[in-house]
Amino acid sequence: MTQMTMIAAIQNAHDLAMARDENVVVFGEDVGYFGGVFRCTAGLQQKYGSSRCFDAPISELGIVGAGIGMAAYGLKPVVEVQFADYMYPAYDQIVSEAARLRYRSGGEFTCPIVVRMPTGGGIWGGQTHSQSPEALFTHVAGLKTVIPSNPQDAKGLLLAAIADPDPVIFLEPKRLYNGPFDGHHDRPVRPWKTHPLGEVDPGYYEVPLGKAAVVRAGQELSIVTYGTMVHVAIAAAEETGIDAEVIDLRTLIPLDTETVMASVQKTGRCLVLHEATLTSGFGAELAAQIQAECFYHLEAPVLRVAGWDTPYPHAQEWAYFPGPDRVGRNMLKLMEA
Amino acid sequence: MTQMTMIAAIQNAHDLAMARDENVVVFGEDVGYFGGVFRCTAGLQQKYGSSRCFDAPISELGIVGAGIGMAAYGLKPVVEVQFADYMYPAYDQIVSEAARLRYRSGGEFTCPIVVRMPTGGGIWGGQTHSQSPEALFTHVAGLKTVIPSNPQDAKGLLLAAIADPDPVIFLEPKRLYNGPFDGHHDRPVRPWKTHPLGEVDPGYYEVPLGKAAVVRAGQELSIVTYGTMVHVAIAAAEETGIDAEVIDLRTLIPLDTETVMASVQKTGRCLVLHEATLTSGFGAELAAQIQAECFYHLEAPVLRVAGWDTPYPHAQEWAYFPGPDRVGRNMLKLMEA
Amino acid sequence: MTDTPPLSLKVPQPECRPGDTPDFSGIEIPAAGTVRRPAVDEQAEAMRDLAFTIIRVMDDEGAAQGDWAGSLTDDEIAQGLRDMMTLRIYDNRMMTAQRQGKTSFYMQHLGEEAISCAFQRALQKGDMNFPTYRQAGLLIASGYPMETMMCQVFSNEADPLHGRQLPVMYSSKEHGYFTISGNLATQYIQAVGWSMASAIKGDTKIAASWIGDGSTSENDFHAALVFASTYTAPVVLNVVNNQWAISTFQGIARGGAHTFASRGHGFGIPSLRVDGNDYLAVHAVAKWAVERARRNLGPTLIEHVTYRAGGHSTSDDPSAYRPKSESEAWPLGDPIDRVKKYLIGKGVWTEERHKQAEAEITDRVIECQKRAEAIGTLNSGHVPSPRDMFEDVYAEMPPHLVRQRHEVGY
Amino acid sequence: MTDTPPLSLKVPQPECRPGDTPDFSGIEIPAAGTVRRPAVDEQAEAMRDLAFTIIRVMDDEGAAQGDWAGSLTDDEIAQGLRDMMTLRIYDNRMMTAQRQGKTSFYMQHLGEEAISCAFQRALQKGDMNFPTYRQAGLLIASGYPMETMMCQVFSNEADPLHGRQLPVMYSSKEHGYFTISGNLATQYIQAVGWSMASAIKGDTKIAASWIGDGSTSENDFHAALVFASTYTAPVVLNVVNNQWAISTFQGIARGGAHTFASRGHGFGIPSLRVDGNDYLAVHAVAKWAVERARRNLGPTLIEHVTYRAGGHSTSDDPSAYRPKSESEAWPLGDPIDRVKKYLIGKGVWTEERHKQAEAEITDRVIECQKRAEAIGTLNSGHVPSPRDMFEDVYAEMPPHLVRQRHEVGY
Ligand SMILES: Cc1ncc(C[n+]2csc(CCOP(=O)(O)OP(=O)(O)O)c2C)c(N)n1
Ligand SMILES: Cc1ncc(C[n+]2csc(CCOP(=O)(O)OP(=O)(O)O)c2C)c(N)n1
Ligand SMILES: [Mg+2]
Ligand SMILES: [Mg+2]
Repeated sequence: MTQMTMIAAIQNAHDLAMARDENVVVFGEDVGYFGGVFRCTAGLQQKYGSSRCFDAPISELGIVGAGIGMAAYGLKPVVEVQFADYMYPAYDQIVSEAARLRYRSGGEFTCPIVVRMPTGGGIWGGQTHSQSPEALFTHVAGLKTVIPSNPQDAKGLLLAAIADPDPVIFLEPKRLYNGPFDGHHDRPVRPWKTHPLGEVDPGYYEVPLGKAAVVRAGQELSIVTYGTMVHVAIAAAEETGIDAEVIDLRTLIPLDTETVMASVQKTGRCLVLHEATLTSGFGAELAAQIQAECFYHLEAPVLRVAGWDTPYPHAQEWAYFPGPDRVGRNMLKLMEA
Repeated sequence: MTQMTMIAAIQNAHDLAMARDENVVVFGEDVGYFGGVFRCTAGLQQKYGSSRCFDAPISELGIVGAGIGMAAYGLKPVVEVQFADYMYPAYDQIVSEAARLRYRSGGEFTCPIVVRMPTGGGIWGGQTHSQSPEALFTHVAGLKTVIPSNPQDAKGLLLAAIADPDPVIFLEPKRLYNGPFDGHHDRPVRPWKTHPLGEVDPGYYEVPLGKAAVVRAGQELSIVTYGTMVHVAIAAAEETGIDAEVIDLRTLIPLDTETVMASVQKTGRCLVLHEATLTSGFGAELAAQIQAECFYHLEAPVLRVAGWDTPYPHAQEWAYFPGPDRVGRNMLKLMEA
Repeated sequence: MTDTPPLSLKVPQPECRPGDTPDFSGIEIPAAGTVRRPAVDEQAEAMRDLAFTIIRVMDDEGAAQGDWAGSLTDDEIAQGLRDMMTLRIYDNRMMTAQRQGKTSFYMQHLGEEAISCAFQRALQKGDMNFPTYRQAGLLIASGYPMETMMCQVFSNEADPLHGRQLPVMYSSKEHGYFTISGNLATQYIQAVGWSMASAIKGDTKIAASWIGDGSTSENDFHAALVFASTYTAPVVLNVVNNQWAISTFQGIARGGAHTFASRGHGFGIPSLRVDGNDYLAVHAVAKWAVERARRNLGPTLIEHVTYRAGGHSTSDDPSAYRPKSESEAWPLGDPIDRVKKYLIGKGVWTEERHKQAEAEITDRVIECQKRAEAIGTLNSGHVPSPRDMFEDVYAEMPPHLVRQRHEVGY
Repeated sequence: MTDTPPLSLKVPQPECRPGDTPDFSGIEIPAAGTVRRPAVDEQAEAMRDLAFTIIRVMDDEGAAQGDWAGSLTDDEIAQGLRDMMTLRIYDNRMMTAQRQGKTSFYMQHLGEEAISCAFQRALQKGDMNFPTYRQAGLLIASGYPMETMMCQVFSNEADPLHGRQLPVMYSSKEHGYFTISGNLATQYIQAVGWSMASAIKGDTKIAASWIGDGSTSENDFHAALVFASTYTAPVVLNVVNNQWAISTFQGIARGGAHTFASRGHGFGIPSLRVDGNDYLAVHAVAKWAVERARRNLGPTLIEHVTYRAGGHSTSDDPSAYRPKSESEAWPLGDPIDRVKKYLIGKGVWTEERHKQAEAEITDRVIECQKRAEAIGTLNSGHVPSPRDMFEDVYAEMPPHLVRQRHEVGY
């Protein structure tokens, strides 16, 4: 095992995939010579040459659209959108094209593209460097949506995404790039090397898409979450002393309903947690499914804790961010219900 | 009162708004000389001149983006996206710009634009003339989302949307343009003149945004729905004989939770119905809220009936469309639960 | 500057509307053979003039003229004539079938047959077109089975797309025909990416992309020009200017530019304008552009100047927005008539033979149609199963789709 | 054609990377005063050459030369110098404040001060800029209170944007400065729409839009050119080519075109290229373009050729991707030094007076900063209330936001 940050783990996944399969190509804004503004593609151009890893014009549409053409040709493009907040110009290509090539061509043309994008806030990024648009992907048939919460998973999920025959949206919680942030922004930063999942298998391995992880076992309450919020949930569980089970979904679509329902049916109480705007967030889908599947087990309604229905503000970042206090308060509320 | 189709009612709303307020301008693809592929803007260029109603290049981004600039200047642009399926190229301008101008400028610049788009299927339109993307708008703070189900509402809601100081997404169920379609595609087409809500007040009036309508009173079960599905729900209620209350939301955001919750708390059973893809559809948000607010009143889990998680197919259109049979079956299931 | 006069909005208007007399005098048409043919490796800057003229080969008398002539033998041209006739007859049959309720929708090529039919003949096997709905000639000229086209149009059980797509949204990897999107323009940048992939792999295949005049306003058109220019992509970028985008005349998309071809200039892309109703000219220009791409010299932009003689689709009635007689006034003539005249002039074709060919093709089309209809039409009930609706969303069906499929009873 | 050699991907590379010797010899720089000044109503086609040259007024000796000289009096030029010095000193202070943790982020203008400072002086009250984050000179030159700018940067209680926006994303309707978006390029088409609205209303106001070299690849740039061209919109379309887009050199966005200005040609838009480090030239070209717009002659595209001498933002370290000395090798010099030399040459300025002005401005900036910091900084805790987070999402707060606000305790 090797110590890696999430950035190093993602870089390493690219490196292994490119070494294994010469159809893997990597491009995006600033990803070539410089290796990406978050350094997730550092060194790849130097190692694999500029026709397999290169800088792209500032056109997310072009990046994804050209990637779709390459995927249809038979390559495996792994492209970067610099921030998830900038995926909108590419949204038509993702929704109308990547997601539907296989379907509309009767399986003749396929689109094994991976679209990576840093997501989430907590970095003083304001409304255009903090968004969590996962629900805009989960509504689209034909896409898979993945979001890791630690280096070990990030690497294995990215390798699985690259191996996948279908388009995968790969959301990287940027607040976790350098350490397991639990929402206590006022405490010293914790690096990944202090966390067991910062120990990464240096070889090739896949973490299968569609499988959630129970990252904390518990009996009283289930917290269903993903990304940065996994660490917030664990912190809230520790701090409230509530014996909460924390589920890290890892893949949103396809959703591991078995793991989720088994947990909620066991605990009878469920808190759904994400950083994205509450209304029509992925938490709505989770709550809708959980109340349907666990109706007779639930002792209280499924409670959603999420970002407010406002743009992500700059100065009020920590009032927006659903940190351990807010989560804890809601856990207590749920236990009392 | 005057007999109007939904098309005539929408055309009439434009006409009255343009006559009242010379800041109202109307443009989009084919909306000028020709009056729109669905004729919703017929005659406006001839009446108000080509600087107030004109054809636009085929650039949904340009249409909405230019509209935002006009709105910031002080005009009231009412723009048409030819089919909701073609809104994706404009999605960045809608989400990142229209929805956030007021917020990010501290109220200095505002964006009173109305973006109209025909939505929904049932017209043999295949995957790119049938989509219902409302959930992609309801997740975005700063937008209002409206969807009428009859001529009388369509006119009043559109006039309210035009009068609204914020950006409004106005979805027009195209299958309802010419008549109150209830999902029985194999029966003769019913025109609006056979329906009481095809009688439209010819003068200026607004149907306030954010207010649902109980279109059928009932005691046993609540169906929460909107758009075309309102008529399907009514048909299913009649056909099953279940005493269902049917709520036509009319506005999705802001949501009239009072009307919805009062109904569900009364009936204790709730079916949420829409044509859009199930997963992460607006039904998820409804189910999540309803189970939270009505937990102690619910005798069965909230049941969602929706389009399948596939693209909208051409030949299998009626297997995709959640028609009265599918709705009826699920109502029975819900009564048995 | 309080004395500044008020601004006013200028909205371009077409020359004529219903009731007016058609007027195409604004279109400058050089005589056939007068436009030079540059070397394929000439610099873009040295051929800017070619974006402001019209490359034409066949003159009014039907003779081939100038540098661009000679890319095809008379046999090949006769084959081209047959391709175009086939497309037109096919279109006619399908228009009628749609009116009879055998399918929901159709889009024809009337007046534009030369473009896709000739272009395909300049490509090689393995090359990939990224077409719009108005280039079925690419399929016809590549020998794609017409019966299969019809099965797609009828959404019947033999439709290779399993009834999922609107009629005319064909797909054939083998025949170099990328799956059509209902969203305009999205294919334009994909073609560039596909061709970049070929370059990355050291392959020799090239891509050809297609777009209409109106759709050049879309985002994807720009992205394609940017990427093609930046990476010197081996792609041919076709713009089919058929004067109309549904009810909107081409001036709304073109704006203050004189031509669509000139859009390439700001990207350093060699840009040509060709008589789209001249089969010989389209083929010659296509061949030139394909050679540029194949030799890794990069992209070429081609504006095909033509006229959409029919309605936009079966849902459209053009008499509501343009003079009925406009089509007859179109100065570049009919692509089929022109080739016919050329071949007759060369003594390798006769009126007689033409009629005979027409009858033969019609028979063949009718026969295909009979077979296709025997399999099923949209209104016959013999359409793909709802089961197919759930396939191919993903390579492997995820559990939630399996559950939904069970709910429908499959 | 089995003998076709394999294709290969061509990826543009900058002249030099860290370790290399900077080389700008590829940039052709005409002598000041040598480029003609066309009439404002000249046709776009007649001035294509102006997109491939660089309009320059100040020569190496500091003298003003040619047709474009004379748009400003010496007093106005001295004011311009003060504007640029103010912007640079302001930037310096804010860069330091960011390093001290008083705010989260900052973006400076080093080397690009002439562009926004000079441009603003060509506009009238009521005109509207649609800027990027790198045109704060528009605010400085329009007299926007610097203290308010700082309050925005510090996200303090006096920030008119209530702490909602990233630092430098100012907004001022009164000062003709449209609210900045973090999403590149979106403002470009909005400016066109705003100017169309002015034309629709018979107003006399015009708009000016701004974009960086890298961002011209975005969709919105294209939409803006299309709409501006189609409706002859009264807008000035500025492209600031500062050679870099974060770590990406301008060749990736420019591709095979020689200049960004030439992008206007495919749209029939008059397009000029100007020395962005020459205050006099920028002003003269701006004035010309503004007059065109005001007289309803339509859009003008201006490429400002300059160099981003600093990092992209406080998050960026350019030494990772370009030679440290590249900035010094930049052939168009420093905009402040050049105007200073000009004024000294004219005998209306001295080294002495320059130092004095520098001290005065520094004092004024420090004083503003003291007042702004006294109100609060991002790390001082005196930031807008979470209550403000829920305001202005809509004109009227809908019930669900009221509930959420209550949950936070307000
Ligand atoms: C993104 C998008 N916007 C709008 C439409 C609706 N639409 C279909 S065809 C068409 C006109 C296209 O005109 P043109 O590009 O000139 O092609 P032509 O039909 O003339 O071949 C329009 C507006 C669409 N299909 N996709
Ligand atoms: C839509 C979008 N994509 C990407 C980014 C990230 N980004 C911010 S600035 C920048 C570079 C812009 O370069 P350029 O347009 O040349 O402007 P400059 O910074 O040089 O003034 C990038 C890629 C963004 N803000 N928005
Ligand atoms: Mg056309
Ligand atoms: Mg730049």
